[in-house]
Amino acid sequence: MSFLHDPQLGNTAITLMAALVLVLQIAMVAQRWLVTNIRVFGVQSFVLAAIAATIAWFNHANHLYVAALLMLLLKALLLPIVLERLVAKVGIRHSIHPVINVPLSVLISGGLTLLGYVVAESFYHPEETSTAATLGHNMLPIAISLFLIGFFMIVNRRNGLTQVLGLLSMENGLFLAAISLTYGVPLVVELGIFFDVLVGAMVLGILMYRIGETFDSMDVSRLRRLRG
Amino acid sequence: MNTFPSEQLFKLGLEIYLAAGIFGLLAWRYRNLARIVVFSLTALGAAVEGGACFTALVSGQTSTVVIPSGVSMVAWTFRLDPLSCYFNLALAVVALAVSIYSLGYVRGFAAHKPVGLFCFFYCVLLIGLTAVFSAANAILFLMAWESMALAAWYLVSFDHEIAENRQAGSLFFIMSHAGTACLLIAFVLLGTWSGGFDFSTFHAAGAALTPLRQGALFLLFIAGFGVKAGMIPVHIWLPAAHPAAPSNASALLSAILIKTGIYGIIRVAFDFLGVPPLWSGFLLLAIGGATALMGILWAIIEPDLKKMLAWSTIENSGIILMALGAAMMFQSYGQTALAAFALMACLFHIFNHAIFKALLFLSAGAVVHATGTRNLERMGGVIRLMPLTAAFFLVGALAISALPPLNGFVSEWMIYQSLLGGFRSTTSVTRVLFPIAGTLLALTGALAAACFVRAFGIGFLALPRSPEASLAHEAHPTMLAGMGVLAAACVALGVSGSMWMGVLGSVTHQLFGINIGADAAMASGLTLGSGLQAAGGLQKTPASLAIAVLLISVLPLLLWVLWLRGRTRVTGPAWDCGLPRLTAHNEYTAMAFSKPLQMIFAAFYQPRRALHAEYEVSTFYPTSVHFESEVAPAFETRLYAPLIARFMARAGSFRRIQAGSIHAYLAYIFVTLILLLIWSTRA
Amino acid sequence: MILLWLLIVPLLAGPVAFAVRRRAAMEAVNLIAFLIGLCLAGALAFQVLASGPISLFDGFFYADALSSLIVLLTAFVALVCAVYAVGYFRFVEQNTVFPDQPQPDGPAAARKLRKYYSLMPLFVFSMILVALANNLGILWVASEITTLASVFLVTFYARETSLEAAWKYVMIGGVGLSMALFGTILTYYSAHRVLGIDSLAGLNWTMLLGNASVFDKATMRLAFILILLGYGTKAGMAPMHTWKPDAYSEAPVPAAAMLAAGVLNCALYGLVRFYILTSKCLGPEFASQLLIVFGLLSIGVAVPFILVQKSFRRLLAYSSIDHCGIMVLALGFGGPLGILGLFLHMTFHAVTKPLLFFCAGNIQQHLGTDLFRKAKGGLIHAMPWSGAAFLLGMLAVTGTPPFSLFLSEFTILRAAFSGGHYLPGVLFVAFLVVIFSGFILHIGNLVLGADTGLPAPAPCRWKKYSLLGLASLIILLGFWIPGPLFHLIQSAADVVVTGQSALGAPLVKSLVRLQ
Amino acid sequence: MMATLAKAALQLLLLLIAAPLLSGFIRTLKARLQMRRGPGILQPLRDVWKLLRKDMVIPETASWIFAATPYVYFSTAMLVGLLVPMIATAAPLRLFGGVLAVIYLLALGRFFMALGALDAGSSFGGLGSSREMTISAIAEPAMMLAIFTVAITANSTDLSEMARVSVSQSWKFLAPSQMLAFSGLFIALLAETGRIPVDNPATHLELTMIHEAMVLEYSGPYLALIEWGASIRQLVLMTLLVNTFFPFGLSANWTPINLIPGLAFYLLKLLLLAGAVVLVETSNAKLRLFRVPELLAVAFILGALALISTFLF
Repeated sequence: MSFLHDPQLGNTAITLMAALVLVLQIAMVAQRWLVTNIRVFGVQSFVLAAIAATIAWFNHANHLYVAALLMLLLKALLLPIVLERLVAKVGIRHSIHPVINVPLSVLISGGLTLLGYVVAESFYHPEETSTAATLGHNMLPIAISLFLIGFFMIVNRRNGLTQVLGLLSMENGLFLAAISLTYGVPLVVELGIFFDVLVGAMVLGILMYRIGETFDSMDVSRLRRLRG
Repeated sequence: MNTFPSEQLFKLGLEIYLAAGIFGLLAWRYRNLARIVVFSLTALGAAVEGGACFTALVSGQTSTVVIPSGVSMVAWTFRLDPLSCYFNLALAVVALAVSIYSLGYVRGFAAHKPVGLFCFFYCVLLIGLTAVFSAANAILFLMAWESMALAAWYLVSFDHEIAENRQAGSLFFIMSHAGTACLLIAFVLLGTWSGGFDFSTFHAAGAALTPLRQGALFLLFIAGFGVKAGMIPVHIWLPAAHPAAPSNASALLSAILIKTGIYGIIRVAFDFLGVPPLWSGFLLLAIGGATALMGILWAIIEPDLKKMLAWSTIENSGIILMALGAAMMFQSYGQTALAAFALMACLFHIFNHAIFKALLFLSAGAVVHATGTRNLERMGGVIRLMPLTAAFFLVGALAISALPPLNGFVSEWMIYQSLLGGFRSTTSVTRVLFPIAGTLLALTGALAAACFVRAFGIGFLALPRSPEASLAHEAHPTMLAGMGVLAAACVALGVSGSMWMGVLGSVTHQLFGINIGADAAMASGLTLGSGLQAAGGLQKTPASLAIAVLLISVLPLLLWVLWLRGRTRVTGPAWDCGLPRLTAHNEYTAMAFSKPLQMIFAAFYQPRRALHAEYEVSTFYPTSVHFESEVAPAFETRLYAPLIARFMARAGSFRRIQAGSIHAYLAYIFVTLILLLIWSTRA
Repeated sequence: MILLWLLIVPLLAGPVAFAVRRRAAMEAVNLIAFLIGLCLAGALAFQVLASGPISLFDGFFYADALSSLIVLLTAFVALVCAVYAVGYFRFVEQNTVFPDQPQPDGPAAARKLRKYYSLMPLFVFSMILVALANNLGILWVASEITTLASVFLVTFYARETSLEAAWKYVMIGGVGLSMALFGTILTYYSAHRVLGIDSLAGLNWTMLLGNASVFDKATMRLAFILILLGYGTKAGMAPMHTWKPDAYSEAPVPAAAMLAAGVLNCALYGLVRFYILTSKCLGPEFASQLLIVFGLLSIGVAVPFILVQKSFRRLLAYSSIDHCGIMVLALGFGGPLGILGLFLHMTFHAVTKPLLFFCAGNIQQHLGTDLFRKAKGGLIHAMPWSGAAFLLGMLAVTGTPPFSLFLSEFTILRAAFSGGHYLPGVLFVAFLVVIFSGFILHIGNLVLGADTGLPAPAPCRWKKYSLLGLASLIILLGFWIPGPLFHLIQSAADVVVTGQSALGAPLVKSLVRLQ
Repeated sequence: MMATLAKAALQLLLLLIAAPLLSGFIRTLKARLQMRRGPGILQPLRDVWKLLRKDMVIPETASWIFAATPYVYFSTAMLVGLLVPMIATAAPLRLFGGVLAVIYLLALGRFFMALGALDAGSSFGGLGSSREMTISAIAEPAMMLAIFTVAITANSTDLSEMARVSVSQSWKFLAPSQMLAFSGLFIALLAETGRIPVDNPATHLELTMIHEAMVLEYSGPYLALIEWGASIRQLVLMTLLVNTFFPFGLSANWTPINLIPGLAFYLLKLLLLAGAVVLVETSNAKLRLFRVPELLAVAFILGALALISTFLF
């Protein structure tokens, strides 16, 4: 089973999974239907959990296992179920109408990925650090672009729920950045962050529900009464 | 430290003001009690302050008063140098008169207005003014400066039920706040460049600065102090604010608040900046001339009595600025003796103007209070119903038109002398400028005489033009006492102007190092007095004229006693071209009186006239004629209104960035993030 | 142990208030909790002044002069808001607040009150946690909790507009805090690369401060930008300020006052902590450039909205954006004077801003609207105390000299000119003048004017005394500052100045004469 | 002190007699030029004597100001007379005031005259005082500028000093600045004393009268005092004009022997000037009121040119 400890294998596996995460992110941007959007987000979280597990496995950073488990339970399983039930209860039309049309928004996401690489280059030079634990350091550019595309998704979406998804995918990007840079932040902070993300999602869900009740639509761009 | 009596008295005066203010607040329910106690306390306080400052002035000593204030950001240090004491003395005299006057005047509106608050802010104004004149460090100066403006704002918008008063109050406070902003920048710049915020560190700090910095500082100080002094472009608040305040407050505002601006300019020009640059003196002379001429031209066509007095305050502040500008030009030419004389003329006119403008406002206030209207067109015949008030107003009018026996003539004569002195001493082509300024002063003086003949003649003489004017009654004795104090001061200064030179001399001694008041020889080479002047000294010419006038009037008195007293007098109707009975409608109106001048200076006024007549049979027999003539206030309509309108329009259009769409809000943050990321990668 | 009690008291007050149900009991719980909180904060301040920084659980909680000042201000504002809230919510319970919006009466109102009285202590707990957390990660978590705890305060009146305001508040807050988290991670990375500590202490501020000068320069530059945008959003700095006017005008007044005077201080506290690390690592120029630009932008953005404003609640929101800009500008000017000006301004602002909110609250409750158009002016006749306090507050908040905010603005201007920033200094003063004119026109016409026959509101002791207490405190601060408070502000500034510079710059010693 | 009293009494006597005679001379000279016999030189004295013995009619609306005005008008005229050097270079009350005092004393008299006119309550008084104050406001800068020019060359604003300096530099008065100043002051004199181009002293036509409108309501001794004061003011202004610009013949001191020639020269110069005034009066018609400012603007320009020429040539 020596090949299981071969860093080369780890490296290729992680870069493959990171590329998958990026593709899923762009798929979410190009998505037309709300429910599939939620499911794509679930898969993305699952892959992220896998990346975390593999890094933990190869670098023996066992507090990462806890993080990977949390990611799996919370973001891959619990949140998609809650959001889907919310969509069913409020019963709104499933189609998503982005502010900027899909082809242009995909183009912008590409641009943002490019920007992610430029920013990563400006300050992060993994090849110089000689330490052995270089595994998984080449994921930072993807993490930054994940963060920026998530931000762009919030700006681009009319539907409140997809804005929540955008926010959650931004936090996924941060999770990936933390893993790749410093093998995740200290455990207590990791727990705190996940607790906040969970409570945040709950609060947004309740707010979404009440907006759905009073405005009988999840379209956030109709919230225009407070001006000046 | 052996405390001088003046220090003790100064501190005592402030404490009395404070006690009066707090009492006013506490006793706000018992209106009459509050009124009597507070105003008698302030009168006492004013007397104490006057004593303190006079002793300090005469002794010529500079002493500092420190009030311990524990851990506070503000150091409560006051400095009683001759310049501060001079202005405090003017404040004390006016405050004494106004306090006595207020005892009677406030009774009028005590029933339905918050008298307690009025007394409190009146005392805050007095403390603020005293503190401004004697502050020894920049922070205390600014604190006193703005609390004075705060108190003045309350007094101006005192009867805020009337929308016009509210707007006047807001306009005043905004412009004075903008002025304070300029002062704040200037003081902090000066403080950072000179290393400290005490006025002693500022002394002659200007000399060490580069000309650019000195020029910038000077412009900021001029802008800041100019707003309070009522200089031309920033004067628009004055004709709105002073008439809005109750008359005792507007007397204090017009007499003393304006002088804080001029005190500031003197302090900066001669104490902080050492030798002011030549262009600054020229600038002040030019602005002063323009302010004086425009001030009087607007005053002469103003139908509202108190607004006319406010415009004439602007005119006098223009004259003072001219004298100050001349002093600064002489200083920059190196003629310190002539500069000292010009400054003495300026200071003397400041004191005189404080006295007779306060007298005019108080008597106008009594008339407005009695007749219930401020419009000259509805007044008339008041001299028979309020003889004493009319007499006091006449004394004020004579003084402000600079007519011989009174103090106005003495200071105006000195300003003429300093301006003429300018011609002989300076060499360059600017020396023609001084006599031209002299003629401008002559024109303003003559127009002022015409303006006050109109005000007194139309307002007080002949028949009352409206029913309420005919119901006027003589003012309350305390009001007459207040006016009496000021009238007596006018006459005393007029007759004994020369004795006042000693006091002025100690101020110039502090600023210029030479005291020409007492030193006759210096005076002779200086003024254009006749050769014999040297022997007789400066005093002979102007002040003793008052004695000559009194002497010569013995002759007609003799004629009256011997010959005319016995003549029989018959009172009959004035010549009325055969009309049945002369009524008030036959009298000349204020607008008609100033009509010739309005036509001569039409280019300046740009009057709008509308005349249309309806007639049935033929154009020669009109059934009704409608005439309407209006002079739009120049600066408001041409300069400020378009500026503000464009600014508000742009502010309105700028509000679109908060139009409610969450996507726009998030896009702002997104774009900022992207730009900053790009900037950070490149930096 | 004070740190522990400081956290536990508000944390417990929430559930206890939730359990006791009855209004009088809930009010009592809140009042007592915050009173104890203030006493504890005072004790903490005295202890920190006496014996320097205190820490608990080997450095997890850490309180130096800076954090004890923030805790003191938060506790003070919380107490004042609690006192006012009693009167405010009794009024809400008795009559419908907004005539145009049908109000659920009786039981629904009680449920709302219960929600308020249980959420407010949690809100205060999170703010105190922000101040006491030594770990930057926990600092971020606590900031996130402040947002979450205050969302349902904003939706208190359950009107359409308050839902809209809450949604914008959460969404923009969430985006901002994500950026802040990213910045924290990058700071951790630049420390981790050098020190390699994986344990919790790796992200402790005290440890990071120790060796900040060796961190990686490029990473710290990017980290500071993200932190500035992140915590700037929480503070309401332009261009991330757009949520503030909506949230402040929709939330009930005590909650809005807490947001304006409490959360602003905590957000700036986070920004200052990172500012110390960044300027120790990169030198102050980089940070002060950005801070000056964003500071001026915030004040500039507030100007047109204050000039052409239709509602006095939103006017106060823009005033707090303007004050956030002033404080960021003061931090940008830096140096001992700038930092001192910042903390002076923070203290005086925390005293002045609640007074304005309370007066606005009284007037809005009595008139039923917050639009200038509908309030026909002349309020001084119907509501003399609120009207006079509103005028006084307006003068104080615009920095008119006899009041204390002028002194802090004076110090900030001194810092500007001694730091050579002439144009920003002049722009800063110019904006203040325009804002003053906007304020005096709006509030002058609202309060002054002829008597419109408006009936006087029902007298309520709670509202009146909280108003008068604050007003007299503001007047007092203008002339005299209690010695210990002044010493606390000086040592807080000292923490920043010595922390920021490698060799410890000289503090402005004889501050009393501001020489 | 006694010497000045004697000097003052002498100059006062001369003043009281010469003034009515001068206006009588002007009136008869004008009549002669208009081919009329004219009332004779003594007519103004006869008028004053007649009026002094008549009773007075006081308007109902009048207050104490109406009664005080004649006295103020007359005494200021006399005081100004004593300040101006007539026969000798040193005026009796020379230490009490310079040329500025003269101008402002005249202004004091005018101030009270205008108030007295308004006090009568009829529109004529208002008409007269409004026009009087307007014209004097415009005339004063021109007069002041001319006087400044002379004062600057004589380095003093004291009239006696000016006379003494100009006497010593004999032909100085022909310098261009002096001539320009003289012409400027001459026009200002016409405006101040209310001669033809500005105001017609003889008419009672409402549209044109300025000075007459103000004295419409006065009668008896009051009118006498005012007429007398007016003639004294006219004499003083003419003396001012004559003695500052053509000072030859002024006796250096008050000894009787050189007073006589001084008096003779003075009367000669005075009659010449009166002749000039009469010539101007008969050859011009009265200007419309709003053309007068243009005339006075010419006077102002002349004064300004005089001022500039003092240091150019």
